Amino acid sequence: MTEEIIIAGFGGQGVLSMGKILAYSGVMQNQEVSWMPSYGPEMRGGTANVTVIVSDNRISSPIINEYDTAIILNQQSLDKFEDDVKPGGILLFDPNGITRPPKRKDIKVYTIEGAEEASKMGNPKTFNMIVLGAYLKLKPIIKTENVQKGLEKSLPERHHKLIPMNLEAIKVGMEKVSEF
Amino acid sequence: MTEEIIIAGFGGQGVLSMGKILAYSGVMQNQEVSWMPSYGPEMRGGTANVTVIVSDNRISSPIINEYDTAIILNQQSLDKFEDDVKPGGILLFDPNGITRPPKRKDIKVYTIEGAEEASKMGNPKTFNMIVLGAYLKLKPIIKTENVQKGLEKSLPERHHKLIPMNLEAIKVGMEKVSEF
Amino acid sequence: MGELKLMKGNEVIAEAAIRYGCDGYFGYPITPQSEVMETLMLQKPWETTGMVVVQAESEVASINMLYGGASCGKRVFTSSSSPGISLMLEGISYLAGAELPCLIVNVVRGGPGLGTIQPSQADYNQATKGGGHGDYQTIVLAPASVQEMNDHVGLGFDLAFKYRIPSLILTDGVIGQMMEKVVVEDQKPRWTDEEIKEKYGDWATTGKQKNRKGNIITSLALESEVMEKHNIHLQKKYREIEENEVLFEEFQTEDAEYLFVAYGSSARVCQKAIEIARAKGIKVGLLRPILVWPYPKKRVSELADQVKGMLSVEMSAGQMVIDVKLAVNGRIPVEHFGRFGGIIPSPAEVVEALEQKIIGGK
Amino acid sequence: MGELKLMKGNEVIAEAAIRYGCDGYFGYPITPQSEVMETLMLQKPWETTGMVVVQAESEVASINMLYGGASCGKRVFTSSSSPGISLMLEGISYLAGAELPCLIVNVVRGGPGLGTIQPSQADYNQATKGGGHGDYQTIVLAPASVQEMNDHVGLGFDLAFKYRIPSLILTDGVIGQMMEKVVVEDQKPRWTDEEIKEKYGDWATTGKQKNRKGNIITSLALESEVMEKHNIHLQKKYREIEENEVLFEEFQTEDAEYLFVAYGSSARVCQKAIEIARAKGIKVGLLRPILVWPYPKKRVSELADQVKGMLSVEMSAGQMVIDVKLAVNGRIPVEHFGRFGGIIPSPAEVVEALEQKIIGGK
Amino acid sequence: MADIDIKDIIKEENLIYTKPKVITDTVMHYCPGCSHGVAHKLVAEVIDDMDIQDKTIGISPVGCSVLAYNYLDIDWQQAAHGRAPALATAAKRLMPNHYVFTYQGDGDLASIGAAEILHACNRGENITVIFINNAIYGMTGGQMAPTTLVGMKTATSPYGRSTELNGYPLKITELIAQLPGVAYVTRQSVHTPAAVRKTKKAIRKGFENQDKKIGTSFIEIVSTCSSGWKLSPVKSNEWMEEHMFKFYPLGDLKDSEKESEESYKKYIE
Amino acid sequence: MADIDIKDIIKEENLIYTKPKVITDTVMHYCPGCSHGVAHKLVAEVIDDMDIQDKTIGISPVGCSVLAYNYLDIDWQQAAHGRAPALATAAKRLMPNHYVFTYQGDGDLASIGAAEILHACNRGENITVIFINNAIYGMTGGQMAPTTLVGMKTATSPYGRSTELNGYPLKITELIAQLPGVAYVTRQSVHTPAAVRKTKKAIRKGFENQDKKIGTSFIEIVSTCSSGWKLSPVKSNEWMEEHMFKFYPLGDLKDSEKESEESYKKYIE
Amino acid sequence: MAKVRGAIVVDQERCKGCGICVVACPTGVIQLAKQVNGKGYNYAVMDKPEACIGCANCGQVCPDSVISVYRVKI
Amino acid sequence: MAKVRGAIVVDQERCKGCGICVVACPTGVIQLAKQVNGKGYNYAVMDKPEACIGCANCGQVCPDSVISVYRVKI
Ligand SMILES: Cc1ncc(C[n+]2csc(CCOP(=O)(O)OP(=O)(O)O)c2C)c(N)n1
Ligand SMILES: Cc1ncc(C[n+]2csc(CCOP(=O)(O)OP(=O)(O)O)c2C)c(N)n1
Ligand code: SF4
Ligand code: SF4
Ligand code: SF4
Ligand code: SF4
Ligand code: SF4
Ligand code: SF4
Ligand SMILES: [Mg+2]
Ligand SMILES: [Mg+2]
Repeated sequence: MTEEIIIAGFGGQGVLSMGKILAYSGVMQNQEVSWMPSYGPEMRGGTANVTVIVSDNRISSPIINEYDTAIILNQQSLDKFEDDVKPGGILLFDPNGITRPPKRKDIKVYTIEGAEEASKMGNPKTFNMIVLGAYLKLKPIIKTENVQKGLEKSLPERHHKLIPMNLEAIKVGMEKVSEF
Repeated sequence: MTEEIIIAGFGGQGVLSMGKILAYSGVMQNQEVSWMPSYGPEMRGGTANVTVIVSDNRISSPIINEYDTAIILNQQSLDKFEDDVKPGGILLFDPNGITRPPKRKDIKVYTIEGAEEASKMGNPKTFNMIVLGAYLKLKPIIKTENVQKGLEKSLPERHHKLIPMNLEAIKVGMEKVSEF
Repeated sequence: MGELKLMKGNEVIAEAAIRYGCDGYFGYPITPQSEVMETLMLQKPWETTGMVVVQAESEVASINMLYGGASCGKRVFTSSSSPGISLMLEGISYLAGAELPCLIVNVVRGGPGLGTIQPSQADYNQATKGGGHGDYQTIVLAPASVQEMNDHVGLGFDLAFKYRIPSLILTDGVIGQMMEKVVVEDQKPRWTDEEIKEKYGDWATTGKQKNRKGNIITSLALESEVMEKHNIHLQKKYREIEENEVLFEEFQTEDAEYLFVAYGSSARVCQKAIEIARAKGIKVGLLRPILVWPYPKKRVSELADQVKGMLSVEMSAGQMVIDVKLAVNGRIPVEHFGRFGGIIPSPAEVVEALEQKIIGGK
Repeated sequence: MGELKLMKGNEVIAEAAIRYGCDGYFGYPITPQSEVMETLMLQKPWETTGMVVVQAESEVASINMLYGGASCGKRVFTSSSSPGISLMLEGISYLAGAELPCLIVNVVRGGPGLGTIQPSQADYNQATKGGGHGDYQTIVLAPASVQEMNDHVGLGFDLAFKYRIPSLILTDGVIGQMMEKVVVEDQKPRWTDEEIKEKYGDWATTGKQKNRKGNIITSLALESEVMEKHNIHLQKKYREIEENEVLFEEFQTEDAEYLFVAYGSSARVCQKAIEIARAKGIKVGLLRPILVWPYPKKRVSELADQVKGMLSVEMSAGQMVIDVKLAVNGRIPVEHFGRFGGIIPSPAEVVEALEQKIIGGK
Repeated sequence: MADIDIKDIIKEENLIYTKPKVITDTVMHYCPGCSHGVAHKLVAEVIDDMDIQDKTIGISPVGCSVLAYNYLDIDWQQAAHGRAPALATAAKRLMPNHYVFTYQGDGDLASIGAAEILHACNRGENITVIFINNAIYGMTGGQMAPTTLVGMKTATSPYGRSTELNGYPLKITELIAQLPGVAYVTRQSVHTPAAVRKTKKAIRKGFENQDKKIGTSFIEIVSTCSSGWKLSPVKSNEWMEEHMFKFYPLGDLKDSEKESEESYKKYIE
Repeated sequence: MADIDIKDIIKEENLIYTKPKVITDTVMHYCPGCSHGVAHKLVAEVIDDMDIQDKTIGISPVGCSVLAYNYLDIDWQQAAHGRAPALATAAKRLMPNHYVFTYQGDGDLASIGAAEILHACNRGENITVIFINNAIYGMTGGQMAPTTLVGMKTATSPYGRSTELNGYPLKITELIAQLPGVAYVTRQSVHTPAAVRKTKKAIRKGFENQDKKIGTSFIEIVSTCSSGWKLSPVKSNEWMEEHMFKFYPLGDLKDSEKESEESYKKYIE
Repeated sequence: MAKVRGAIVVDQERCKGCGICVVACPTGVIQLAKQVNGKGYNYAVMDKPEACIGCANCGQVCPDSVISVYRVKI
Repeated sequence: MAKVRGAIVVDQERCKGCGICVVACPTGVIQLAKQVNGKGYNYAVMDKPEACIGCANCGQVCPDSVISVYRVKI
């Protein structure tokens, strides 16, 4: 199994940490992983994206130009990455703020109302975990117990009390994801 | 004609300017010349030397390891350059301060009491011109009129009044040079 | 036994240095490598191992602090990225001239000038052939994974002390910024002055003892004869290192008819390109120099007898290709393919370049 | 018509610059080239042509003053020697990246490190291949006489403006310190802003006019795509220069069976060596690159079909020999002979090296 | 209050304040609330007011304001990190009738570029220096600067700046003020309308000094970096007032209308 | 006067002054009368007196004193031009119980190395700086230094230093004295026996401050360079007294026996 | 004393919602909108337009130069 | 008050004849020799040995550390 994912959105949406939790979870079930962020000067309002690869085998290139799955959290990212999803691949997006939705027919497109669900949960910070949940529903490449372990590993000790809420958010995401 | 000369002595003896006047005189009679000094950090008590080549033809290397003539003004320089005079070449030295005189038999060795003659002339600054005169006596490669022109060219205007004395010194050198 | 972590390449440099028992770090922020110093400052090794960490006022100060620390026989390192490394070149030439062991990390970004902060490999010539003034070399390590970022810290220091030479880790934003699994070593103790003396001799400025002359760290010689002697000594040392310390890795070269030559992140791209090419039936392998100086000339030369052509894949306008050509010496075609200015080539375009420049170009 | 003088190479650089109509000089003292600034300060060109002369606080400041002056479209230059040039490399990379015409003089001394003040040619790789970070080139002129020191000032500026590229005069203490006859040009006027605009376009920061956008001198591109485009443009320019601007001189190559390749003062030594060798019956000639970048590859390659072997003679541990080898590409033996650390080879030992390494070594 | 419709107010002829002409339409990349934007605007207004767009050369640094050249429609040179004063020296000497200013951050000016600013000021170059002191390296992600306050947390002083490890915050402006080549030194801010107006006057004076050829003008603007400080823009201003102004008190440090020879005479006494 | 034979005076047991032990037998390359020689001797005497030869690390600069390592028999590091304070920072932090001093000329310290000395002092590194200010670049043949006096002729100011072209002589020591990291700043000379004795005391204090860990000690020695000045050694001393001391007055500029935190508190007021 | 009335126009797409103008306004005219613009910022709006006296304080402090101020004497 | 007598020994080969000791001597003991040493310098000599009070001033100012000073109380 090799899963090549891009996660893309605004700087403040938790894109990088979502990728990190995913990668750490992969580590927890003994897989090979890579996590490669876009990086730029510290500027607000910019976009951020990260490429995560989870595989049973040694990963050759951490930089790829086609993705099995694209997780898209704003319009700019959709415009930029829609074309790079492999035929038959998955595009998951949050429709909040999207004015020009995906057009491709040769891929599977899903939506998750992450921002909305997060505010329903009363904590906008759960946003990225909800989206992660949606993804894991579509591609159950990682067992939930390993996601929990991944959270434990990637969050600093003092944030461990937040893990239950994060797991809850993942569950919400798994439930609320729907075909576009 | 190609004449390859080394002039070597203490820093304050006017070694470089003697070479420069020689070279400028060469220019004045339309010859090719090169003047290559040893150079070092500004430190007193060091030795200074300069290689001058005067030739009818384009000069290949300004750096040479054998000389037609060596003009030697202190012991260190004698020790260093005696061996580099071409067989049959000339070594001219001022015996003042020389404790181990030249030993080579396959070259012609001359002396000039430059320091002594200069103090006799009442001007220690004429020292190097006296030595130059001695050299030009041994190797009349440059006409006196061209030496005068060389002096005019190489001395700044404000020192032109000193030219007669310099020419006088050259004459003294020509007279006082003697075989060792 | 080590510890399994998921870390950024830059972070692991800092972590590995602490665990290796490194004595000091001196650096100045620059993207894409600031995490090295940031990780150190967060870890506060001065409270645990006693390692010194100083944010210098500039790269010029950093490299000269490195010189001061290395002169004491301490295991010290710095890190920067391209423009910062350029500022260090006088210092690097001094370090090489004075034969000081130390470690310098260059997380290369796109140039020239201020350029871009995106990854690049266009400082290869600087690292391996010139850079500062005079005839000198530094060991140049080219990690291709986060694990190697960890490993090369120790390897770099070991070689540096073995030969009294600066080691340089030549990497880029890809390796520096990405996270991968990495096994970091258990904490080792820092060396005492006595241990260093025992292992590597009593050359450092640790205070003049009665039983020896004053130790003098310098690269100056007023006399050219002395300077030439020193240079001959350096050249001899460099030849010795070229003899002993070549390090490379091969992928699918056994049956290869063509060869990629690539280091660092380009080598990762080439591995993927091999998958694509072999799927198309093209028998291509990869030679990955792990050290780029000394260069695996001999092995490149041997492979020139086996394959029909070589493609040097670099994120530059063509720099390492010179070393490949010098090793091949005209026997088979050698070409270069690169993207630059911060762009990473895709595996597909690497395969295409192979087809056009080498297979088709014959 | 010019004027005949007897001058030091360093002095003539200053004299030539004033007479060429140069706008500014920025420098910092270092042996063996301090006479450049000293001559300028003595000449006070600011009272005659209006040329600006500033003693900077360091080489880093000098090169960045150069950047500021060149950005204004002015003809500005600096000079230094090896360690000082190393300090300038970030700036040189910036100048190349921002495509600024200017002139840099390196009177090379023995390295590495503080080294010695005696002449050397060990900064060749730095000048032609790497030096600063990123893929860039500068024109590199290698004068072999005081007359050429004069001529290369004008040539360097002309090429720099023609291609918007820094020019570098790569010379050494021999050429810098020796006096030879030289014909210096008559005083030319300095260019006005308008003349520069007319000749080379309106790119400089001379004040934004209503009819154009603000002129921006920068080497930055946040986007890698833009940076790559810029790099492709630079590479295209470099190829064009390589096509158009090759410059070399040959001595007795017509009947040569062997070839010396040498530049600058080494070439002078080789001329003498040819006299000695030919007296012994060895038919050897000399190819002297006048520019070392772009390199006369094509001519070296042609001569490889004529001669039996080539000896690259350099005052270094072997740097230019790489370019000779790349041009010859394995067809005939190519070897290097050099003295270094400030020592100048004697003509006799050059001949001996030819006999042993090339003639005997076959 | 007499009633008037908003639409009747918003009319060309009633416009009393808007973007200066020299500010371009490019969207600034700065974070919300960043002081750089205000400082840019003030320089632009001064250029507008003095009508010197065609005679002004800006030198942008390496730092968040590296792209200043996209925002002010004048000729620009982008300098290597810390070296803007060297560029400005050459530009001004070669084009003495132009207005040359550097625009530099605290990392750029006070850390890596300390020698260049010191010597340009000491030579008394007739330039204007705009010094944005936000006590942090904004662009590279919030590392400690020489001007970072004691105890302040940054990416490279995560437990707060300690004098023992990192030394003391550097009052470079106080040092600069003592150089006889320097005519005018002031420290201002741009966090309130009043402060903005004062700073504009200071910048204007700095530019006008170039006409008088009386030496360097140096204008420090104590600034915020909400991203680096990890505070909202409004909270950043509050934090600045409370902490920064204590250490970096606002006001003129030097104002020599006299010829610099005068001040030099004082200096040698 | 009672009669005694010279031979009876010149006896081992009557020896009251001679070359310090730490001075080697190597002949110094300095020009006759060069202040460097005296300064070397004083450092050597302090090392002798404190018996710290085995714990002292010297950092020599690029300048005439580059070869200081041949003359004092201790461990030495030879620094790149201007960077001695950076080397010293690392050496002292890595070997905090050693005595680390830099020995720097005015070109080295005040020109190319201005940033390094400023920041090392600002960090308050516990080192001793010996600063030989001879107002010229001795080693390279007498070019103008930042400290060259107005009107003074040098190889790069052949018509005398002009403030317009070259700026003002830099009183770097006065600037350094204001940094809170600096504990002790003094300006001395070595041209008379009394001056020599005072300077020795100053150097001793500078070294002893390293024990107290109270910050940087900075000792300027106003010096002559007879070659650069083109005067005899004796005339050079006279010229120095007459001209240099006016601009560079001798005496202590700062002496904080207190902890530097104290002086820092004053600084922030 | 003639009264003055003012009004401001905010370029909403370019406003970054920093809120500095809100604090600077002496009469509390400005608030940040609940809505976000294309960049995701809560842009500034005139919340109490009638209170505006056209003092230009808001414009002066706006880092992004996106406020134009109008004033009339009535 | 016991009188003191002093004497100095100059390492003549290493003396550079700078003359600084000559000026520093309070009792005019030292002069530069007419002769030069191997390096060409007129080295320092005790010209009026009987005047030496062993104050060590000359030694202290000597840049080349070539003067040793001896003193006895008589
Ligand atoms: C030689 C060099 N060193 C380091 C950097 C990285 N760098 C970019 S901006 C910066 C600091 C910016 O801080 P400051 O000058 O305070 O400006 P701000 O971003 O805070 O406005 C640094 C260190 C660089 N580009 N070049
Ligand atoms: C990077 C660099 N720049 C310049 C030089 C040349 N250089 C050697 S010594 C020196 C100046 C020495 O002057 P100072 O520091 O005053 O020492 P002094 O010789 O007067 O004691 C210079 C510029 C160098 N070696 N390295
Ligand atoms: S990082 Fe700081 S200085 Fe840079 S734009 Fe953001 S707020 Fe401004
Ligand atoms: S040049 Fe000056 S500083 Fe150097 S040794 Fe001579 S007198 Fe001393
Ligand atoms: S100050 Fe400007 S950018 Fe900030 S909220 Fe107000 S209008 Fe928007
Ligand atoms: S002009 Fe004055 S009153 Fe009107 S909104 Fe702006 S700050 Fe408020
Ligand atoms: S001071 Fe020393 S070197 Fe100078 S003359 Fe006297 S003894 Fe000789
Ligand atoms: S010891 Fe005193 S009295 Fe004797 S020679 Fe020296 S200076 Fe003169
Ligand atoms: Mg800042
Ligand atoms: Mg000096």
